[in-house]
This record gives sequence, structure tokens and C-alpha cells, in this order.
Amino acid sequence: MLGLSNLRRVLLAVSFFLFPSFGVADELSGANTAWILTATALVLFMTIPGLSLFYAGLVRSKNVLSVLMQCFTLTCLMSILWFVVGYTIAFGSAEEQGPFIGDFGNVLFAAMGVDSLNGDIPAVLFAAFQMTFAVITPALIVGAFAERMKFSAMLLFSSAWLLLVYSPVCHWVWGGGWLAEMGFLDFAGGSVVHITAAVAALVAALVIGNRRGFPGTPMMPHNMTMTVTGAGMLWVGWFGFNAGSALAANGSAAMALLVTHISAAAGSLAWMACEWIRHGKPSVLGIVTGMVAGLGTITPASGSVGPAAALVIGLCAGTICFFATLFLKQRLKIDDSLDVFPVHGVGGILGTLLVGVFCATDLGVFSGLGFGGDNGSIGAQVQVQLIGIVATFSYTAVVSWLLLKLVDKVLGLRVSEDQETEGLDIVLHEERGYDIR
Amino acid sequence: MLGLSNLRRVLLAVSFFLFPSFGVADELSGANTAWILTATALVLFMTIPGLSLFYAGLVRSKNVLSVLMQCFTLTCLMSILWFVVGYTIAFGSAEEQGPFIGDFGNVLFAAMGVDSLNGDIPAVLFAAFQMTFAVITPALIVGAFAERMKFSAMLLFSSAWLLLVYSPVCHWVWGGGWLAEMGFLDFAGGSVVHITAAVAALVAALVIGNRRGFPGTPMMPHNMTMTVTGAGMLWVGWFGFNAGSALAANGSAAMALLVTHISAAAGSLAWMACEWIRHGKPSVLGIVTGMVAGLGTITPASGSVGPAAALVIGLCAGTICFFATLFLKQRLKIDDSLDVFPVHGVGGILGTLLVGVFCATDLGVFSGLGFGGDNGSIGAQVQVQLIGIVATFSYTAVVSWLLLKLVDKVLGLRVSEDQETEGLDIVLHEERGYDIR
Amino acid sequence: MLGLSNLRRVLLAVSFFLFPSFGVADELSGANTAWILTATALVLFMTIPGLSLFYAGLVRSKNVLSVLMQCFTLTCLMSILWFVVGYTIAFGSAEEQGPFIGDFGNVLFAAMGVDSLNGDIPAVLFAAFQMTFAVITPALIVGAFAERMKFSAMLLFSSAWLLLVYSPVCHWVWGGGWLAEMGFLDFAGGSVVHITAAVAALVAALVIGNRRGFPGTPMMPHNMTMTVTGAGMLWVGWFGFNAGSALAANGSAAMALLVTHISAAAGSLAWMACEWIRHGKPSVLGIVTGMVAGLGTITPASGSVGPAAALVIGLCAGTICFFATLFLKQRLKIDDSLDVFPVHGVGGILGTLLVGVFCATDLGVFSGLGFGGDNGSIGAQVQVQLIGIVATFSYTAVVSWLLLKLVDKVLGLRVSEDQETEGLDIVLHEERGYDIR
Amino acid sequence: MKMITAIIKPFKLDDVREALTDLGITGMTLEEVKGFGRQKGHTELYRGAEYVIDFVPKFKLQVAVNNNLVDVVCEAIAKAANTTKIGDGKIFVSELEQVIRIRTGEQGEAAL
Amino acid sequence: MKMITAIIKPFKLDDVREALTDLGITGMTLEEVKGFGRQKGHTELYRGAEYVIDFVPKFKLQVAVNNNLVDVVCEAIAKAANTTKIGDGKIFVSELEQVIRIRTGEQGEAAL
Amino acid sequence: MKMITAIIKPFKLDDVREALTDLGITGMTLEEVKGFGRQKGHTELYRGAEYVIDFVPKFKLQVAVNNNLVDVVCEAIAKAANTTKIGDGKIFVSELEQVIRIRTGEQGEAAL
Ligand SMILES: Nc1ncnc2c1ncn2[C@@H]1O[C@H](COP(=O)(O)OP(=O)(O)O)[C@@H](O)[C@H]1O
Ligand SMILES: Nc1ncnc2c1ncn2[C@@H]1O[C@H](COP(=O)(O)OP(=O)(O)O)[C@@H](O)[C@H]1O
Ligand SMILES: Nc1ncnc2c1ncn2[C@@H]1O[C@H](COP(=O)(O)OP(=O)(O)O)[C@@H](O)[C@H]1O
Repeated sequence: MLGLSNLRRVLLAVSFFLFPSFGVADELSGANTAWILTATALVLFMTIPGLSLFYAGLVRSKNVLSVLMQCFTLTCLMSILWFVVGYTIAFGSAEEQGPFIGDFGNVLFAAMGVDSLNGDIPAVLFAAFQMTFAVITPALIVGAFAERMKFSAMLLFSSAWLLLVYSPVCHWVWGGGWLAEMGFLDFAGGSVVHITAAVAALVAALVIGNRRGFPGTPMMPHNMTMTVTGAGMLWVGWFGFNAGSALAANGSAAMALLVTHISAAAGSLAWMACEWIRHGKPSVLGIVTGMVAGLGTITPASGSVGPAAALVIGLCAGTICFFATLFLKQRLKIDDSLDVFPVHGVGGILGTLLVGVFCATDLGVFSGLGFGGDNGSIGAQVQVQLIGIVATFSYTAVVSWLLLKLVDKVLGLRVSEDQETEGLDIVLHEERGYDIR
Repeated sequence: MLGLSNLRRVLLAVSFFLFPSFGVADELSGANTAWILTATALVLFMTIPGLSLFYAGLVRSKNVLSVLMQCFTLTCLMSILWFVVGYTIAFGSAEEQGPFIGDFGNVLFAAMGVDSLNGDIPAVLFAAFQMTFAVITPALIVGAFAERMKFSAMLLFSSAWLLLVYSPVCHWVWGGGWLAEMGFLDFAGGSVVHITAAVAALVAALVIGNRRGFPGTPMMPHNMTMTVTGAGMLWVGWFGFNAGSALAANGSAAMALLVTHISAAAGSLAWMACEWIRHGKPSVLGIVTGMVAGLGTITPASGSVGPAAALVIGLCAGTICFFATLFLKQRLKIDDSLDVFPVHGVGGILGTLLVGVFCATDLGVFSGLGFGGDNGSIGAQVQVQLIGIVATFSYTAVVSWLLLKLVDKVLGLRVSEDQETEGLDIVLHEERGYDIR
Repeated sequence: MLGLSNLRRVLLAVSFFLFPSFGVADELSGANTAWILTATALVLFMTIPGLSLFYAGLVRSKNVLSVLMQCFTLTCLMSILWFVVGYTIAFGSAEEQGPFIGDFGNVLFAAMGVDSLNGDIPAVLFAAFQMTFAVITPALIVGAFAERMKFSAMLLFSSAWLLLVYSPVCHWVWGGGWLAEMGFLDFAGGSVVHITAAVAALVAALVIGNRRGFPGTPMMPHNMTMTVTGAGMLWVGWFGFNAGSALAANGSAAMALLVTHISAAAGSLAWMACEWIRHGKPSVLGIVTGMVAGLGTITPASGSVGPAAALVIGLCAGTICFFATLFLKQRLKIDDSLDVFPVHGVGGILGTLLVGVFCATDLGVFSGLGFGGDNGSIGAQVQVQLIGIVATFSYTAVVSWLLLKLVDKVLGLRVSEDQETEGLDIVLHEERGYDIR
Repeated sequence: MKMITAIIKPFKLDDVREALTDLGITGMTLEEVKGFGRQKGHTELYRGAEYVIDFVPKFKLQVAVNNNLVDVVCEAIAKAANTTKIGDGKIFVSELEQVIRIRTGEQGEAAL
Repeated sequence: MKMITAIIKPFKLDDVREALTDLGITGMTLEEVKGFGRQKGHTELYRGAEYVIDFVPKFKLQVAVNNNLVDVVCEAIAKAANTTKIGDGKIFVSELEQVIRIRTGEQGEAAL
Repeated sequence: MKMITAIIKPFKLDDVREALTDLGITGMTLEEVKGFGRQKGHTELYRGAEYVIDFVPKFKLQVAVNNNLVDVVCEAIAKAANTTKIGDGKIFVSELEQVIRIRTGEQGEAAL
């Protein structure tokens, strides 16, 4: 009982090689529980304070609190929604799960008790760990519409989005849904988290429009030290995100931690090199953005590849996301304010593709840990990965667009011009970020 | 030997249902040790940097370092005092423990070696974990007398308070003392930590008096981003506080983590809603204060209730602490500067009461994990909870008041008017918080 | 296979008493894995954001990003270098290891798979844990040449230094090298980390020369709150550093955590007392510096001493490092800008010596956990410790000096006078730390 | 020579700076100030403590000019800074007796 | 018209602002400045490096007024800002040739 | 009396302050300002968004002096602040009608 079965199916489909004996794991593993307790704390740490500092440092000081407020409120609201119904949409409660959404047997976690297990960890722990993913994904979108969206509209949009986009896609991939059935590989959320968030971000940037003055007026980060602090926290927390996704304290978790670290480092250095070559000087904003690219890109692959492949993945991530950012901003002139799409979206897509290559076990030093499901070749795996990318991309794009249009009708998406000029902190929250004398 | 027995007694009395087999746990559990090592780090993280940032952001910039200094110095000094004698007052060293204080066999942790166990974790680990609680409790009080207390007076008061208030009360509840005997439920410190700290805070605010200019002069938080950062850290660290209090990596810890998270989220949203309705705008200071209320309130209950009850507890916490804060500040005009009492005190009392209700196992979706000790009904349990609240409240109030008066005699509690105007950072520490150009 | 054997040798030589049964530990321990996964995250957390904030707050605001950038880039670059070749220089791949460096069998971690073990934890986890040490050590040096070194020169120097200083010394002490053979005690890096970094720092300060205007011009910390935040993070992360060095979740780890905490607290209070007595006022910069002294000093001893000894070690650390700092700055007028040598170097030496005393088991309440290797008396152990100190000190001094001279030839070590006046953030990175209105 | 001091809305700085450089003005000095006037400030609310902030952020721009430029400069600023909303600010003109360029020691109009 | 510039202690701002509004003054401009004078600054000590900070934080308040108000305004400020302790600050008065309200283009006294 | 206003490079403050105290000047007021002039600013680049920052940080130092001191003070400042590089700044001199010391109510030269 207890959402255990559906997890099993995922594990079976996606990463069966990791848990050779999970079929008999009906006893609690204290060790795995210890690690997932920690990992849950680490993933929460990624959103608050990690991501919220990363983002908040990048906006102008008149909007700093609005960003912190959005991230914080999403942490609360998404948690409650996940508890009430999001979890059960994604993971359901019964042994057998449908291809598109779960069942409603775990509304309010009704089918879980203190002794229930999911695999060999407490069922409520699995649900809480997943809750932190359901928190950070909508929080990532915040970067796209920062400095101009109404707080109320943001809450309404995010709530609907969690239930109508995140939860179903999560079911497809991790809840025993149709992508899981195909042996689609996404260890820690390249598609579930990064593609969905980034596509929603792109759509939101397009629907809500550019900030006043973009791109002419300087809109400098108001506190780079805050952004770099948040970046460090993201890196640390990401160990919980990726290595926690092993749901165990074992070699797989350790390898996930290692490849995560290496890809982050490689992504950072690649971005730094691009900047140094192209602009003449390396910047700290550049290197931390490369880090996020490296981390986002390794995420889907972190359970399937080895460290040498992670080096390649990280280098590709840093380079490609660098040029994607320039392209979106300078060519397309889309004000995805904190560059959510070119970093998380491009990275998420790239990683979800590359895992299809580097999971292969016969690539010498670049070998990985094996294909997903019944896939028997790089070609087959890459095809499945492509299907997954296209499906999550287009589903997210369509539903996000509809939701934004709807919210615009109901509440209006954007503050007035004067309010935007004055800044959201005073206008929406009657507070100021700093009063330093 | 080794403080093991008294812990056993607590566990027996308070939460026997969690450890069905602790009686035979004479071997080290690596898994539980791994989690409590982590939890210890997390609780330390709550004080430094967590709480210290949360508090420091709320004062004026001329006093920012004084608050950081107070929290940091308390971390050091309380740790040493706990090591020297505080621990043994609370937990003693022998199998049988008296009702009011422990024995003195563990002065300087004399009765613990590297191989000693307390339950199934190293005895020194239990002592270190508890040390982090002995650190944060006096640090919480700092919020009440911020911006005006002498540093030396603060040190003297806190030292005496740790030994004369915290350690004994800790013994009553967790050290096998009289409240433990009654089946009083306080999983992670609703009374031991929050009520004691908050009552001392209220008494301190009354004894030391309002800040110059309160309530007329604006005394705005000088750095809300710092406060929100600290808030995020507190939330994350609180997982160690509450789920660590299970002293094991098991279902109980997982459930504690989950209910902690849900109550934090619910408390935040409730406070936000109150503010939004009453003042027209939700603020980030509001939502993070609601978070603290939700966390403080679930603390005593986190080992005894389920997630649906946590939702209710959190919503009550946010709402009631909101109005308590307004009442204290606007009506009573008491300058409990950072609102320690209305948040931690009211929350601690509320949670200590509500656990008496929601621990019951027959409340449908709101069911909990069972009564404490021999208590057999909600009525009986609530009565015990009330006795615990009244006892800790009044004992703390009286002793804190005496100590403050004494310290005032010996050293003087308060800096001079001119010094208060100039700010404590320069006056007491010859430093300034910021020199940003 | 797998670098397992050499680790075993170290463990055998250095801390054989901790792992009485490691000889048969050929199965993965989930509990130990859980803790070392966490510890790895904690040590990374020490560098980013911990150390980088600690350091960055101490420089002038025009150079804040340059410090953050250096720490961040080192995190990336050292990780990759460690992965490529540093690890195998330090730990090799074969059972038998030479006295001076490892072998090259683990280039690109070639000899480790997902299932390989090192002791009873995954081999890749041991390598990743050690990677975080290889990151923070060069990052410590940054404090010496802050505010004036070229970014490119810093990268080149640090890279060469990692491979030519850190990795070999790491081999001597932890990789089964000649110092390990002698029973040299250095649990978590008093010599490997702190002495090497601090000696390199001193040499760097001398070679690159004082900052313009030192010591006449005020060069105040631009953001003490940042420094205190970083300090708190360092303390928390240090639990991973020291208690993680037990490579297990057991009594040894717990004891390491406890003595680390006590020494940090004692070092802080000792420094505070010195300042209070000597200068009339205690400062928050003082107390956090005392904390670093206490932590650095206990590091080599953290696996070998008890809590009462830790109290003594911490008190010595705070006092002696306090006077060392004054001496270097006021008498020698050496601009080791963020006082790396007097804190980490003096502390590292002191701790590496004192462990030779306090590891003895017959000192009453100050007893420790036993001598290293075949050493049978305090005298013998202290002699070995002295040999280790002198060897790591002089080797590091000579090689660091050569490398700095070389880099100066190739790239130039220092920015121009005008650039130094303008500040490295704009000049080297085209960014500014703050744009707060 | 005259010193022209303009208090303007912060987000109008770019427009004003442009208008001035269009007139050939090559130097000016900027300060962040807070203004009190007809334009209302805002309220801040922290846990039930309500503070009315009367002083709103403004920029103060100072330009030293030759007498013959005073009118055009004032006009240019007034035009560029105008939003027709309360709080647009003021321009103050006062006499300047002497100007010295530190680098060269030049004095008077040559120093502008 | 005159420009009255007062250097005052920061915590006296509210008193001074009130005194001025009591006189019917509706506009003023505030800057954060650092003052050097008879009032001693303080010492800061960072790990043995001692720095003497001579410049103490002050507020500079500027009010443009009609000639007939100069004396009462100066008096009001002097009274409100006085603590009888060194460092209370100074009031400077200088001639103002022209004032323009940007929003309306009004000039002279009408613009105040 | 005159008000001497000097715009200088920030790192020259100590030199200028010393030069003034050497002349017996005991009071002055300092502001952080941004200057626009011949001295070029710098470029900042954030993820491909390039911003040219024209305004460079300067200090503005104001000293009220007796008429007889104007020339020596100006000279002293000009000498101490000079680096012979563009951007060294300017000195402005203007008439001061009245000075009042708040603490004592002293007026005119006695208040300096
Ligand atoms: N008498 C005055 N003296 C100095 N500054 C003034 C005066 N009156 C207004 N100001 C400045 O001009 C700004 C704009 O004035 P305000 O009355 O708000 O609007 P408006 O200029 O549109 O009438 C104020 O914020 C203040 O900085
Ligand atoms: N000659 C001056 N020129 C400009 N500002 C001055 C002058 N003298 C004093 N000030 C300003 O007035 C403030 C107060 O002066 P100070 O000598 O400390 O005390 P007091 O005004 O009580 O004599 C100083 O901090 C400075 O800002
Ligand atoms: N006309 C002016 N009015 C006001 N301030 C000016 C004027 N011209 C220059 N400044 C100030 O003087 C500073 C130095 O001027 P700049 O042209 O850069 O160099 P220099 O003084 O060496 O010719 C500027 O940054 C600005 O603050």
C-alpha cells in the first residue's frame, strides 16, 4: 500500500539497476532514511534561502523583497497544495497507476502513516522529499517575470500550474506514467523540474512583456554578493537534489554527488572561458550562471553517467547556455529577466538528451551506468529522450499559456507603469529591503 | 551508565511508542548516529547564522553587530557552560534521576567516553545535540532587549539563566524529572525552549524598559533581506531541531519533519492572510514571522501529531500570534523589540496545549500518535499540558526577574542614553556593520 | 583496487584505534555513506558560501567580488584538477604506496566504479569528500594576497600549488606516505590543510608585497555582517570537515564533532577576553577570528583528544593566535591581508603539536584516545609531530616561493597601482558588488 | 558663472543627462537625496508598527555654467524632467564666484 | 530668496522637520553627509589595526525660503536641533537667484 | 564668508583633509557624489547586458571660510587633490551670507 507501489514502478522502469534488491526491501533502512532526511533539508535549502538569494540579488533594490516574498510564499503555498492534492496527482496511492495522472487516494496524505514505507524509507519522507521539488520548480519561474508581476496573479498562476503542469508531468516521469514506461531517463528532474519551469518562464516572459525600459535602461543586479551567496547554497543543496534522488545512501548516491559536482565545476569554467574570450574579462555573475547551467544539465543524467561524461556534459552546458543567453537577450530581445529559459531550459533539454548518450556502458572512460527500461542502444534511448522532451515542452507551453491568459483576465498579470517605476517592495508589500545608514 | 538511563526514562515517559525496542538498543546505530550528527549541525546552523541574521536584520544598522555579537558569544559561552555543568544539571549521570535537577556526575562530561552510548547513539553526540538547544534558547531572548542592553550584563544574565532556568526545566521535561513522570508531551521544546525563552524575554523587556523613542520614532528593520535569509535558514535548521529530537532516523523523525514543514507553511500563510485582510498588503516580514510562529508552535507537538493536525496547528499559530503581536505592541506598548513573546511564547503555549488534543488517535484524518505516559484521554493530557505550561511559565518568570534585578545591581542592565543614540556597535564593540561605497 | 588499500594504510597508521574491524569492512555501510554524503556537502558549504563570505566581508567594497570570484573559481578549478590528477597523486590506486606521492592509476578516477568501495563507503564518495578539502585549502590562501593579485596569476599559481604542494603533502600524511608511516597524527588537516595554506599565504604576502597604503590608510572590513555570516557557516561546515574525517558515523565522529565545537567556543572566548582586556572592548571580528583559530587548531587533534583537552586547546588557540596576529601586523608589518598565517598557520602548528600531548590516555580528565602508529609516549609522539610540522612547513615554503616567482615572470602577480586604487571588481571583472539605492 | 541645482525624480536622470549633453554641457555632479514636499511619501508596516515615510528619493544634479547658458540649461532640465505629476522637483540657481579645475589650475569659465 | 543649509545631528531630523512644518514650510531636501569638526569621531579596531574615524554622520537639510522667512526658519532650526553638546552643527545662509518648479514652470517665490 | 566646494577623487580625501587641518581649518562637511565629466566611467557587463556607467564616484567637500582664507584654502585643496590625471575635479567658490553655530547661537565668523 501507500504510494509504495507506484514508486516501485518508477524505480523499476527508470533506474532498476540501482536497486537490485528493492523488491524485498520491506524493512525500514535507517541509513537511507538518514540520508533522505538530510537531502530533504538540502533541497529546501536550495529554495530558501538559496534560490531566493540568487534571484533577489539580480533585481534592482526596489524589487528585492518582492522576489524574496515570491519565493518564500511559493515555498509555503506549494507545500500545502502538494500535501492536499498535488502529491496524489503525481504519485497516487495504489499499486497500479494510470499513464497520465495518479489517483486521489492520497489527498491529505490519507494513505500514509508513521510506519508506512515507500521502498525502504518512510512513505511520509518520500512525500516530503518530493514536496521540496514541488516547491522549487514554480519558484524557478519567478525569474522570468520578476520586477513587474502582481503578487496575487503570481500566486494564482503558480497554484494552478503546480496542479495542472508539474504534478501530471511528475506522474509521467516518476509516478509510473507513460514516459516512465518507455524507459525515459530523468534521474532528478531535467524534464520534470527544469524543462517545465523554463518553458513556463519563457511563455510568461512573452505573455507579460518586457520590463519598462528593457533593454535600453540599465537594470543592474543590485547585490551581486547576494547572488553569489545564493549560488553557493544552490550548489550545496543540489547534492541533496541529485544524490537524494537515489533515495538511498549508496554508491549510486555517491556517484550522483560526484557527477553533480564535476558538472557544476565544468559548467562554471566553460562559461568563464566563453566570457573571458568573448568579452575580455571573466565575471562572477558569469561563473555562477555557468554553475547553474552545469547543475541543471547534469540533473537528469546524474543517476546514469560517470564522472568523465559529467565533465563533458558540464562543458557543453556552460558553453551552450552562454550562447543561448546572449541569443535570447541580444537577438530575440525577450526579457526573461533572470535568464531562466536559456539556463534551465536549454540546460534541461541538453542534459535530458545527453543522458541518452552517456548512459551507455561501452564508451570507455565516458561510460555510464546503463540504459533505461528496455532500451538497448543509444539511438533507442535518445529517441525516448526526445519524445520526453517534446512532450513536456509542448504540454507545459500550452497549459502555461492558457493559465497566464486566464489569470490576466481574472486579476491582471502586471502592476501599473507607475507602480513598476516605484518598485514592487513599497507598492505591493509596504516594506523596503535596506535602511542602512 | 552515562546519562543513558535518564534519557531512557524520558523516552519511556514521553514517547514510548516511538521506540518499541529501545530497551535492547545497547549497540550503536550508525544510521541514527549519522542523522543526529547532521541534526546537530542543523541546530547549530539555526543559531549561527540563522537566528542571528533573522534578528540582526530587524534592528537599526547602528546596532546590527551588537545583535550578531550577542548571538555568537552566547553560542560560545552557553556551549562551555553546558559542557562544564549545564548538561549534568539537566541530564545527570545516573540511572535514577530526581524530579527537579540531575546529578553532578557529568561535570565536564566526566562520565562519557568515546564508546559510551545513550540509547543507540554515542553519549557525547546526545550531549552535543542537546548543547545546540542550550545555545539557541538564551539566544532567542536577545530579541527582547536588543539595541539597549549592556553586553557584559547580557553575558552575566544569560549564564545564570542557563544554569538556573534552562537546565532545571530541561530536567523536568527531558531529563526524567517530574513533568516527564506525568507524561507531559514536549517533543522538541515547546516549553523547554520556547516558553522559557519567551517568558524571560517578556520579563526582560519589562525590566529593562522600552527603547528610547519607542513607539513614536520609526525603528525600521535595517536589512529585511538579512531577516528573510535568516528565516530560510531557521526553517531548514528546524528539521534538525524537531526531526532530530526523534534521536533516530526512522518514521518518527520523518513524520516530525513533515509536520514541521506543514505547520511552518500554514503559519506563514495564515499570518500573510491576516495581514492582507487587515492591512491591505501582505509583507515579507509578516510571512516569515508567521513561519516562526508555525515552527515554534509545532515544536512540542512534532513527535505526536499527523500532518492534517499540523495544518490546523500552523493556521492557529499564524493567526493567534499575529494578533498577540499587535496586542503587545499597540495596546500594551511593551517594547519586546523583536516580538519574542508574542511569537515564541504564545506559539509555545499554544502548541503545548494543542498537542494534548491532536495526539489523540481517534480524530480521523487529524489523528496523532498517542498520549503521553499513562494519560488516557484528551482531557487528562490537556490537564498535564496545562500544568507544564503554568509551571515553566511561572518558574521562568520569577527566576528571570530576580536575575535581571540582580544583574542590574551588579553591572547595570542598560547603556546610557547617549550610547543608545550613538548605537551599540561603535560604543560597545568599536566596529561598524557596513562600510559600503 | 580502488585507492582502498592506501586509505587503509593511512587509517592503520594514523587512527587504527577507531576502526577496530575495518579489515573486514568489505561491504558498503549505508550509515557511514549517509554521513559522508552529508559531510561532503558540509565541507563544500565551508568554501562556498562560508569562507568566501568570511573573506569577502573583510575587504573593501571595491574588491568584494574579486574575493568571491577567486573562491568560487578555485572551487571549480581545483575540483577538476583533483579529478584529473590531484587525487591520484595524493591517494594513488594500488595497495602499496610509495612514501612521497601516489601512483597515476586513478587519473580521471579511472579505477573507481559505482560499486567500488574505499573502506566501507563508496570509493567515489571518499574521493569527492577529499575533493572538498582540495578545494578549501587553496581558497584559504586567497586571504593573503586579497585586493591586489591578478586573477589569472592567482589561477595559475593555485593550480600548480595544488598539484605540487597540496597533493604530495596529502599523500605523506593521509595517502600512506612517509609521515603516515611514522604515526604522525593529523586527523582532519592541521598540517595538510592549515599549515600548507598558511605558509603559502605568508610567502605570498611577502612576495607580492603590501597593499598600497598599508598600514597607514584605513582598510576597514566593508561588511562585517557578511564576515559573521561566513563565520557561522564555517563553524557548521567544520562539523563535516572534522567529524567527517572519521569516515564513519560512530563514536569517533561524534567525539570529533564535540571537541571541534568546544575548541571553537573556547577559542572564541579566549580571543574575546584578550581583546577585552587589552583594548577595552570585545569585537565581533575578534570573536569570530578566535573561532577560526579554535577550529583550525583542533582540526589535527579532533580524532585523538577528549573534550576537556579541547577546552585547553581552544583557549590556547585563541590567545596565541591573537598575539601572533598583532605581532605580524604591528611589528613585522607584513600585509597578510586577512591574517591567514597568524590564525591558520599558528593554529595549525599549535594543534599539530598539542595533539601529541593530549592524545595520551593517562591525563585524567584531559585524556585522549591514544598515540599514533608505534609511538609509545608523549615525547615520541611530539617528536613525530615536530618532524611533520617542519617538513610540511619548509616544503611548502620553498615550493610556494618558487611558484610565485615563476608566475610573476610569466604573467605578473600584481595589478597596476591605478587598478588597485580603482578596485579589482571593475578592473578585472567589470562588475560591482552593490548597487543599493 | 552660476550654479544650477536641480532636484529631480531618479528615473528621469537619463533624460536630463541627455538633454544637457545635447546642449554641450560636459560636466555635472550628482547626489542621491531625499525630498520632502507636496508629493506624498509612503507608509511602511512592520509587524504592526506603522511608519510614515515623508522623504522620497530624489536626485540632485548640479551644473556650473556660464551666465549665458543659464536659461537654456534651466529650460532643458525642466523639460526633460517633467512628468506633469507632483514631485517633479525644483531648479535652484545661484551665483558662483569662482571655479578652479584642480588638474590644471585653470580658473573661471575656462575651468568649466 | 535664500537657501538655508543646516548640518544637524541625524537623530534630530524629526524635531527639525516638525519645527519647519509648524512654520508652514512645505518643502525641503535632505542629504546624508559626514561632518568633521570639534566633535570627536570614534576609533575602530579590527584585529589590531586601529583606525580613527574623524567624520561623523550628519544630515544636511536644505530649505529654500523667501527673504522674510530667513530669520524665523534659522531660529526654528537652531532651537530644534540644539542639544547643547558639541557637534550640534551649523546653519549656512546664501542667496538664491532663481527657483523654478519643474512641473508647472512657475518661477521665483511662487515656485517655493 | 565664502563656501568652498571641492569635488575630488575619493582616495585623495586624506591628503586634502590633512592639507586643510594644516591650515588650521577645523570644520568641513563631506558628501559622496557621482561625477560626470571628461573622465570616462566604466563598462559593466551582466550576462551579455552591457551598461556604460558615466558617473564616477567622487567626494564633495564643503568648507565655509573667512574671506581672507579663500585663496590659501583653494590652493591647498588644489595641490593636495592633484594627480595630474583627468577627473581630479573642481573647486567652486560662492558667497555665504550668514553662518550660525547651532549649539551656541553664535553668528558670522565666530561660528566657523
Ligand atoms: N523649499 C524647498 N527647499 C528645498 N527643496 C525643496 C523645497 N520645496 C521642494 N523641494 C524639493 O523638491 C521636491 C519636489 O517638491 P514637491 O513639493 O514634492 O513637488 P513639486 O515640485 O511638483 O511641487 C521635494 O521632494 C524637495 O526635494
Ligand atoms: N567650516 C565648516 N565648513 C563646513 N562645515 C562645517 C564647518 N565647521 C563645521 N562644519 C560642520 O558642522 C558640524 C558640527 O561642527 P562641530 O565643530 O563638530 O560642532 P559645533 O557645530 O557644535 O561647533 C561638523 O560635523 C561639520 O559637518
Ligand atoms: N560644469 C560642472 N558642474 C558641476 N560639476 C562638474 C562640472 N564639470 C565637472 N564637474 C565635476 O568635476 C569632476 C571632474 O571633472 P572631469 O571633467 O572628469 O575632469 P577634470 O576636472 O580633470 O577636467 C566631474 O566628475 C564632476 O563631478
